[in-house]
Amino acid sequence: MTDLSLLTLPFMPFFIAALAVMFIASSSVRSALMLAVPIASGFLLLQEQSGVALTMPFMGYELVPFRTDKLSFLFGYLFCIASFIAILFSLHVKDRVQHTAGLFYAGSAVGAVFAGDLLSLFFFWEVMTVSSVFLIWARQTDGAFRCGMRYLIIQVASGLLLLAGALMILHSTGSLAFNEIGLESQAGYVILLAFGIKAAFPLLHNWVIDSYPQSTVTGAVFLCCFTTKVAVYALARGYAGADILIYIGAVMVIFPIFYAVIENDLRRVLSYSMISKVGFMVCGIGIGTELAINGAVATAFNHVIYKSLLFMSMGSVLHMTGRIRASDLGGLYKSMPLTTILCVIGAASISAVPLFGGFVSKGMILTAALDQKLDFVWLCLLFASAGTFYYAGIKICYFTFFGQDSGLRAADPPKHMLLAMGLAAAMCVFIGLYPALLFGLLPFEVDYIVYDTTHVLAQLQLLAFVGLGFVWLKISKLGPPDLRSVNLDVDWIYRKFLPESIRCALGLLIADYGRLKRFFCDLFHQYIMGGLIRHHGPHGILARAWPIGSMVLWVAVLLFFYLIFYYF
Amino acid sequence: MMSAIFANLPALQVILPLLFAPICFLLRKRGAAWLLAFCVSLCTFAVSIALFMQVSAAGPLSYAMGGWDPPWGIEYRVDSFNAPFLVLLSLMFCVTLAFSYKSVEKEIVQPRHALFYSAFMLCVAGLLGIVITGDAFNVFVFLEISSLSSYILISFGKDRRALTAAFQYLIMGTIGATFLLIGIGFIYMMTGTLNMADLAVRLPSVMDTHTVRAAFAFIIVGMSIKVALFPLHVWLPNAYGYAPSAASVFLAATSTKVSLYVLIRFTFTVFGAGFAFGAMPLQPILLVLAVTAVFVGSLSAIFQTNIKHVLAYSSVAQIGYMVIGFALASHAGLSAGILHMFNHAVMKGCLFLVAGCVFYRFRSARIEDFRGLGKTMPWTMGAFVVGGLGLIGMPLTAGFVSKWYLIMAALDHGFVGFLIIAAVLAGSLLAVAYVWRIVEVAYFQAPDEVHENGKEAPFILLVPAWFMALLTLYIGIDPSLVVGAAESAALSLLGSTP
Amino acid sequence: MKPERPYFLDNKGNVRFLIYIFHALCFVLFAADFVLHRHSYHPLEEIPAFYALFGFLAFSVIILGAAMLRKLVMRPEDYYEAPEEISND
Amino acid sequence: MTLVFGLFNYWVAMVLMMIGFYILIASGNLIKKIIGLNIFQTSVFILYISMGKIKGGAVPILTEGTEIYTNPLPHVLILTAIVVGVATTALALALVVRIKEAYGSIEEDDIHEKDGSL
Repeated sequence: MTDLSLLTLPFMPFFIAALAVMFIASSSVRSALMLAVPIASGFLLLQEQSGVALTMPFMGYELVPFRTDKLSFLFGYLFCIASFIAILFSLHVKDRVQHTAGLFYAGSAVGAVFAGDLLSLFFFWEVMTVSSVFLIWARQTDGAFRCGMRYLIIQVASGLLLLAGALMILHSTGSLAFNEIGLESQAGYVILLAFGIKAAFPLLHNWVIDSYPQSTVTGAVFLCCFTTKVAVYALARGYAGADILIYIGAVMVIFPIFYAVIENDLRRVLSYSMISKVGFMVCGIGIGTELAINGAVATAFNHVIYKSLLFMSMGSVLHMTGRIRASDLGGLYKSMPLTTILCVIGAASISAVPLFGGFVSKGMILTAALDQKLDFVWLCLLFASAGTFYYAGIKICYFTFFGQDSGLRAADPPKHMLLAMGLAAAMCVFIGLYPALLFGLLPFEVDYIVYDTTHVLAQLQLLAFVGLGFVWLKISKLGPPDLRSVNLDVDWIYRKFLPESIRCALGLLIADYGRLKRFFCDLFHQYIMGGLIRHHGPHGILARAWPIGSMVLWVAVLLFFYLIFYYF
Repeated sequence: MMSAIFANLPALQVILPLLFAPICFLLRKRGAAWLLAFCVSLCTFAVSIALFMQVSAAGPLSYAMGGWDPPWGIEYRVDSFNAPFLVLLSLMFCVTLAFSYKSVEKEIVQPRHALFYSAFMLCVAGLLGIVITGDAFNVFVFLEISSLSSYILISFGKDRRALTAAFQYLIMGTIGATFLLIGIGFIYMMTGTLNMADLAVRLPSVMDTHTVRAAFAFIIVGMSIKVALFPLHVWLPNAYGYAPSAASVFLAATSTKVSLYVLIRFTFTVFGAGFAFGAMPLQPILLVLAVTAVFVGSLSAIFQTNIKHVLAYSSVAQIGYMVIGFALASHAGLSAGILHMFNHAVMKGCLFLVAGCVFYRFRSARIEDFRGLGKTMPWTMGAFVVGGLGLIGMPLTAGFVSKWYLIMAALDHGFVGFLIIAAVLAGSLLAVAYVWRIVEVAYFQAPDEVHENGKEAPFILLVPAWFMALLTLYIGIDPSLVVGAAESAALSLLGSTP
Repeated sequence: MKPERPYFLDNKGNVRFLIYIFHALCFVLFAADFVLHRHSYHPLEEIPAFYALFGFLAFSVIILGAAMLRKLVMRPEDYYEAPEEISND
Repeated sequence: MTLVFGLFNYWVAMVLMMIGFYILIASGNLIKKIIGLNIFQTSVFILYISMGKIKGGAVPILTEGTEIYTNPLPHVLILTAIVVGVATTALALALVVRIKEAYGSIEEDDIHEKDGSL
């Protein structure tokens, strides 16, 4: 298609349908329309050629809301597939707000990966943020509301950093184009931070853990597909080969493993696993060779498929049983055989069992790390592979479907859910069997042989002996039990540490441990915890109506202040 | 005939509403009074458009009131700074009147309707007069006309707290206006003239005196009260919160902006940027106050339980943005500030109109009234979401354009600029909190019995709300008109400094 | 409620059988390293059955690490706020 | 000495202004507040009126043999301001009447206690 207009851009079907869905009362028409959207969008994508760009004047700048190259195409197709699966999975939902939000969210993710300038990127970035929070709030619990608010604030902060960075770049270079950004300027760091929040860099990762498990069954499937992958895309575009990413990635693959192992909420386990996997991609982008970038992008592709499959199967369990804690589940294979099989396929794929999707991409990054003599990073990644198999491959499946029988007898989920899961599972297997198809989409030429003795044998050994460890652990009954708990993470800093420490710091300063300390502790306890509400709440000092007298006093004070300043 | 009208456009602009206000009162009948007011508003709007076209085609326009030549007589002066304000004011005049027919019917007891419309027209006349006049003392007179009528408008509110709010506003407003009067007296004492252009010529020779400095201080503080700049903002939330919806819409969209207009006019046209920002440390003071305003306003907005109060506190914060732009005193900063004055008027107008729609249905606008509105009043909530996105500064809304220009302006100011950017961004974050909190309530909380049976607001109330919402989007998508107006306004202000 | 039919894994014998198979598989893979040729890009890889050893080692580290981490970070569920029952959507 | 006596008109204005301000701040009675506001405004009127006076100047009515007239403009201006002041006072008093009806009190503290406003 040569004539590019805004209406034929691939994100448009999403946005138009999102608005339309709000007004369609018939659920079958709505379902048909929603399912048609990703297909239409994919069709539009197929029509486009690589290397075209659409420009549009805005506020005196040339914006490029649509620009294509191989990297964009890969993510574009990926998001079309993912949104099709997610929509199919969520057809039973009656709440039209969720559908609208989901379509806006998916559409803006598609838009974001084709954005050719930072302002367009910022636009899609913000639409993603604002629409995705609805998927969390749709849970309609108080906790979901508070969590959604935290999520929203963090995501908007990322958007604002992106905007600030974009403006700094515009100010210094006069151009808004979104290409290689690099870390030469301050703006580069500001934007890296913006991307880093979305990509869940260590210490910035908490929103993933906080929000995904809180969202609805179907919302989590949408959420797991887009936000972090858009960030990976943006990093690949802007920061390929930035060394700092290697180390960030290395930390990122390791630390979530331990958390995933002790976590009880299975969707939270998957969230930790997601961070670890994104760490693989970040690492690959940081290494920056062609093979590494290919590996990172291919991992992203596979990851969307198998992670959505896993979120769907956990979602089905939650949907059918109403429980998601590992300690509450077990033995579900008896009544949910299809879900079990599909989940096992997803687990096999994420653990990179040969002949499944995950195996294709994982080796590329490891090989690239070795090529670049990054021994330590290579060991980290290898360690993470082993960990992934334990917490995602074994733990998820074992505790839910096998393990100790919980007595729950829930049936398999409705057909459309099974179909969506089946589709994702089929893709996992298909990519595993015919990696060439995926390789054709990758941004660089691929000369990487997936199935040779070395890779297959090494991986099988690794997996088998992790499994062996698990079996011995189970036989000896030494394994850590799954306990109901909250595990502290970075959010502890802002949810607990800051309020508490300020409160206690003053207590310690005061030598007399008697009345004084208690007085100050109480004072500060109220001050910090209730302080904001007290000052800004409806009857807070700063928000309630002051008596006229004190207002006039302020006038006098300010006038005095000005006069003093002006006279001297 | 036509030529006579065209020659006297500046006078007509003010005189139309001023003249018809008493007639409106004499009509007594609600429908007739409304119709008259609405016709006048349309004429006023047409006049303002004509003036705007004239000014953009032929440059500044000077009109000698009553044939007395300036600087002796009163001069009406329309230049590229105030012409867009005239358009804004008369536009809001039309929109609010279109809204008020139904809304006033519900919120004000019958015999007072005509009174409301005439007070409203007087208020508009006063604000238009402030903007159009080129005479310093005339500013004071019009300021008092608009203030007195807005106290009346506020006291129309059903809640008894409207009375105390009006009284409070009256005291504060009178102090502010009197300060302005003192300031004008001081500069008259030093120069013997009241014409702004003439003042600008004569003031530089006496700049160094204490009297002029004191005059400047009095004018700044006096107008800061009317602008509701922190910490002198306390009258605002109750005044907007308890006023009848139609009055809140108009006052929130225009009144503080006009006061800020006066502040900018005196600072740049009369005193000159060199004096205000060179000899006087105005910049640091204003910046500190404005940034504080952003935080205090936004934080307070988050914890309010009444939507009108949320919006009013958000106004306090947004005024902070405008003052930041003004205090940067560069061309970019000033245009960003002026731009935000327009954009904020449009967005806040939209949001207060929505609050008015909800008020129309439920007789109150508390947050719990918004429960389930996403389903029962989808169009109303749609407009709210658009306006709210504007406040947050989402791309493709007017708010984004302001934020963009404000940040661009701040980038020229080195380290201070970074702090300002940080404040602006933090302010947007807080805006997310207070706007999206309401959206969550509207879309995800189940309505209780009272609100379950709520239905969509009447069409006639939705039209103005959506008009403003679409305007928000239009400015966001094609900001060239507003940006152009703001930039030429800034240019005319900075160009006219000696 | 009528008693359920016994499922495959309810039978201890079946489980034991699966475990035997698994052990056999592990042994085969371990032995394969000595039979098949594996390229090595890194000195560590030349250790016989390196991946098998690494896998087992990694698993042990994870379990021990997790046990320690649990001591460090585990808190009751109502640590931040009272937990809500996870409900169906 | 000139500072005190030469500019005594300004001192008077200033003292009046401060008195008005003080009443506004310190008095809880709304009527007294209005009086304070009036005193405050009056101080400004005096400032203006005295500013127009020229030493030895005559009443500004054209008369034979008079060279120096007092500047009449400030007086005219203040005439307007007085009108404004009267209107403000009237409106304020009307509001106080309504407040009294609604709250049964015109003491700031009482009203504040009732619903946190004022």
